[in-house]
Amino acid sequence: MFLRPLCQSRNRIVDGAWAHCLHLGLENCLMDKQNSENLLEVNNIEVVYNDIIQVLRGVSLNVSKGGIVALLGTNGAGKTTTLRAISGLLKPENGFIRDGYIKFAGSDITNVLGTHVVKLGAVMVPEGRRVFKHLTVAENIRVGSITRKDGSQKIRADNDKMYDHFPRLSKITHRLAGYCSGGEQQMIAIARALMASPKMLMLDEPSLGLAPLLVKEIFENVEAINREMDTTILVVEQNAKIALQVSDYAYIMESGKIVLEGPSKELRDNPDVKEFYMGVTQGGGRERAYKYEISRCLQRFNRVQGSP
Amino acid sequence: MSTNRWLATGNYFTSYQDEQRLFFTHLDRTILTMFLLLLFVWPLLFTLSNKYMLVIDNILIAVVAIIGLNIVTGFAGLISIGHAAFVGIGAYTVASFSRTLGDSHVIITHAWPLMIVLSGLTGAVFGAIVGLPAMRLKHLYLAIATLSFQMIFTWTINFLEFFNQGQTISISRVFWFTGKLGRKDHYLFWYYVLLVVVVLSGFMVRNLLRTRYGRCLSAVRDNDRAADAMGMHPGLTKVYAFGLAGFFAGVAGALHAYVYRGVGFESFTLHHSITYLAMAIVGGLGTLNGSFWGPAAIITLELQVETLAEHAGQILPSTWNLATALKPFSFGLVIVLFLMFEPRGIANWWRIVRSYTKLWPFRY
Amino acid sequence: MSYFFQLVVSGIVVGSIYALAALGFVLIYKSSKVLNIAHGQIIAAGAFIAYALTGWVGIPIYISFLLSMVITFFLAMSVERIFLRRLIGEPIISVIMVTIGLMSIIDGLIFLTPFGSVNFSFPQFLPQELISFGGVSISWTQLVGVIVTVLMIGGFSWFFKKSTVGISMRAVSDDQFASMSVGISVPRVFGLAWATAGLSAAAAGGIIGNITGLNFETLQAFGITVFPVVILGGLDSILGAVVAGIIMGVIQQFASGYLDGNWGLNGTAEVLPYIILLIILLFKPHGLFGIHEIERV
Amino acid sequence: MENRKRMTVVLSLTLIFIVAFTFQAQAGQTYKLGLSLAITGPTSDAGDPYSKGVEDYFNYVNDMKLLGDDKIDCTIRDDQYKTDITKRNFEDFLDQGIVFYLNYSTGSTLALKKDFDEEKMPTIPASFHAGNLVDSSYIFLPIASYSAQAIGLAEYVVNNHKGSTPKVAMFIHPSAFGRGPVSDVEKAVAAGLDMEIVEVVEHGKDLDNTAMLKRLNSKGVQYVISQTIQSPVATMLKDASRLGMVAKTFGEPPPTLSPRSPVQVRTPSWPWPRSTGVMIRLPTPIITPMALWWPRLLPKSFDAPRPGA
Repeated sequence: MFLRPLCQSRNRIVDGAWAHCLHLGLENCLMDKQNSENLLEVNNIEVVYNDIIQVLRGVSLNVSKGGIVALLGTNGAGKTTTLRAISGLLKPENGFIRDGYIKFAGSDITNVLGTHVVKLGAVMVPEGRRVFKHLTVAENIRVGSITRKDGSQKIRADNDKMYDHFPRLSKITHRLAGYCSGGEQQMIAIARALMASPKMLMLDEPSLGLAPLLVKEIFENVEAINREMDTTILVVEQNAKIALQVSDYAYIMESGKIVLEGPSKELRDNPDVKEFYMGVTQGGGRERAYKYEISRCLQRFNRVQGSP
Repeated sequence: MSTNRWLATGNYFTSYQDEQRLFFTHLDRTILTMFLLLLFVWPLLFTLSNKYMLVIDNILIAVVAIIGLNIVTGFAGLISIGHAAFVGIGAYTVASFSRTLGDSHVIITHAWPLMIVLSGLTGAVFGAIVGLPAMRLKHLYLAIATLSFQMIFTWTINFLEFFNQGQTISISRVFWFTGKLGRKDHYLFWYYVLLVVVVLSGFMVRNLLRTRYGRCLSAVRDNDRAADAMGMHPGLTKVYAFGLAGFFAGVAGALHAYVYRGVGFESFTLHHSITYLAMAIVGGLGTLNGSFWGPAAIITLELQVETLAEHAGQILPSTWNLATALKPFSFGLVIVLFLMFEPRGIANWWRIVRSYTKLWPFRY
Repeated sequence: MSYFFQLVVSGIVVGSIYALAALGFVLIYKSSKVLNIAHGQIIAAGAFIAYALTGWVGIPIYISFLLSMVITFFLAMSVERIFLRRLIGEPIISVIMVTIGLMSIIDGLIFLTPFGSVNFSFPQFLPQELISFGGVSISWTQLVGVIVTVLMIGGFSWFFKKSTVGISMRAVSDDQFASMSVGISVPRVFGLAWATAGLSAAAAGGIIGNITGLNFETLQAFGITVFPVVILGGLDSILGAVVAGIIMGVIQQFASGYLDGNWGLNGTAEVLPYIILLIILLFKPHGLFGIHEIERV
Repeated sequence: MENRKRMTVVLSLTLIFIVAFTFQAQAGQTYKLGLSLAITGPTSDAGDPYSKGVEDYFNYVNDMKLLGDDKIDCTIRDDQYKTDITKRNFEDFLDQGIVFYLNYSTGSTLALKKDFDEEKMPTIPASFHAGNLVDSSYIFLPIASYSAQAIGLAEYVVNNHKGSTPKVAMFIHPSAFGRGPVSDVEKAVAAGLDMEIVEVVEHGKDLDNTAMLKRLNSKGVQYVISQTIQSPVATMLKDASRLGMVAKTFGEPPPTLSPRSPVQVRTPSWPWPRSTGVMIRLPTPIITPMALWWPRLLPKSFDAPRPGA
């Protein structure tokens, strides 16, 4: 099932990663058989903004239940768009899934409104923390439970659980979230999303603008959430190093396509990944990187010229 | 820049200066010149009735005022709900002369160009003063500061004996080289004056946007903190913007006073401020040609609806208030529909039409 | 001295009615950052519906007041639904202009009814006697007005502070995208904001209509009259609306009580609120209780 | 607004009179008239029924052949109480060739005064502001001006008052038509009318007039003569009766919609004293002559004789 999108002719693979992909794809296919229950299935979606700007060109990915999946890529690769497509938040940006489908927990959520997706149990933590600046920390967290219908008892219990989980927040419940530090804001955002008791949590660049130590703390938290609350996690990152450490499985995006995927362990050792996403080069790597950049530039240029 | 500026069909900019030219091609310039010529010539070819001449004068007065409003609301992004008051300041500058010197004093009847400029300057001074809170206030709070000015203006005019407590202060007909204007040529004469003023203001604003200050304006509109960081002074820029808006409004006010031959506070109420805003938005905020489209569209619409209401009134039984209801209803509906389906105003249609013809005769 | 106290009491009474009228602005602004210029028209509509129900249909007056609140609730909600939902995401000035257009549309609709040009008055349903203590007196109408205001404002403050829906309405005003990401339906919140504003407008309409009579011009002018109150209070603060309302009410009473008739002054109550508003805004640019935009770059 | 109930009757009759005598018309001629008034906008509560009254009256005139074979064609335009639009309407009417013009608001009448004179266009405004007549030879007031009405009331007060010089306050609209009568009443007082004008109050959009009334009371004011639109007077009357001042009407008993016929305006909940004048009697009596207009009165009274109706 992984082969299909990769083999489609329009998905021109950018560079020499083609062979790797095919190889890994096959391997995954076999591996995946063992824990084959997919919570989220994104099948070959294409997203356009404003009816003309095509951002995603056939993205497929799967998130299995209970796992941590990372989606890596550079700026403008389409990671955030993918996440928004899943969580039904394309509409405010005038975006639309033109082709393909997304399934979450068995139900089709292609082009469905965000509220519905949250009710089904997939919650996103938006990029750049986006806490409600003028609400207190406690109110921020409470807002997360808006879609829940399972009684105030349970909600209150969950609320307490959040403070156990992020003890730092329990000290500042009455502070306005806008005045909290970056790390605290990220915790608020995660706690807020968790209040919806999601089956799957989607994190959009949780490391953005945070100090390395804080990034580590946040990712430790993410792991703990995954472990203790049995929440599946899909994390979008630019910081490939830490993302690959934490996740079980990872996808790499490039210009609106998945170009590479595999278990995180393997990707960590993949020379291309090392070179382009972790900044580690081995013999002659710089030159290769340079050439790659040029070819990519040319490709973009051609695309711009070619588009109507 | 293409070598042949008659047949240029596309963007051939090679420097930033190119992009800031007043006319991109000779064709543009020729068309505009022809159009202006036409505007000057048509009244000589056939005559309109006084009513429609007055309507056209009215549109042109509004155009001058909207050019001002567009500087402050469109280019600088500050909502002004007190624009009619600035127009009123201009009108009442003329009125104060009339009040102190008598309504047919030589300054009013002969030196009227001076009066118009003077009104503009008074408007600018008041604009700058009202703009002062812009140093600190933002968004709607600023809008309400302008609203306050509107209310204070209305009250002052209505209260002070000097302004005849809001009752009409008359202004007599002006003199031209041919002597005192008669009733018949009154509106025609002011049509030409207004046309000259509108053309001058149009070029002034077009040029203004090419200057450093013009760029400051849009920078401050888009993000005043970033503009601050770039070394612009957002507060002062806003105050200038209000001053400029006040200038155009003042000129419009003086013209209004002369065309209507009298100044009364009923022409400068909050309701007019709101109508001015509607004109600016329907025309297209932040565009120069929107300043022309907006007043033309709104005033024409008003006339059309009036006719429609009259016809409806003849068909429908007079016991039913439908004809009365039709006027505000359709007026509001047009504004709402415009904003819902074309929030960038008529100027956007103009832009689309232009971009279609820009590459003519060649196509993509 | 009793003159002074009478002024204060009248000021508070008038001010609390201002607060109720201002509440509608605050409710809408709080969630959608839109200033609804057509609020005066909705106030008038609320009053007219109440009259139509009691005067023409013959429903008891108390019930018709409640019913008019319910009807206005749904009316305002559908106004949002029809006209404003499409504009989510457009610049604020366009949305404000839409409310200006809306003003004309509602004007037109009201001119279709007799209310556009005929004056009516509510049947009297409260005791005629004055309530006076120590030389200071207010009428039952005014007292009921104050009580309704206190109830409504208390209720709404509780709603925004404590209930999850209320908090999420504030969240939407803060960051629409983030609130969508946690599953808040932003259009529904806007609809709710308009609906509650409609409800408060109907209450205000009922009270003002009882005091001034049902004259369309007078009622709809309240939309503009309470602007200084809304801004002075800080646009998004319910408490601010109350405090500013009372301040403005007392100022107006003092103005007409002490300034008018002396030194040749007249009608100062009309203009003084705006002057004071300007002065206060220079020192407190966000009104008395308005939220300071937290801008962390 | 500034109308009395029989105003339109008088107005129209005068008008017919003028039309009939000014133009020795041939049989079957149609006279064009123009009326510009506020059907919408401020004061539309008076303007709208006014327009209907005029319309119905001219229908009546034509249907009943009051002018023989001649007909009157009156174009009615809404000006939203705006001077600019009034001017436009007037220009339009001129283009259409009207022979007689009906205007509405005080503001526009004053603003267009010069035009009327230049065009030699006879005009009857709905505003009976005495100032309309100053420097103008083409504006006609078919009934007493506001000033005359106010002076009449002042005389009524003086004649009926027992004891020392009556103390009077004036409660007026903050505009030309409200302020107009003040100076004339003052002149009358200066000329020997035994009355003292203590204060002139220009009202706003007040919700509470308690302070004003108490102040007037403390200054010893015994009567209030008011010259304004309905709503402020209604609010003031309520506040007055709340403070223990009893309102009493004089003039004709008004037509009513309600079974409670308020010949005596006692109840604060009945804000519309439906008569031409109201007297509030409290510790001290207050007279409020009000410019009142009862909508639909005129059409109704003409319903009966209209043929085929």
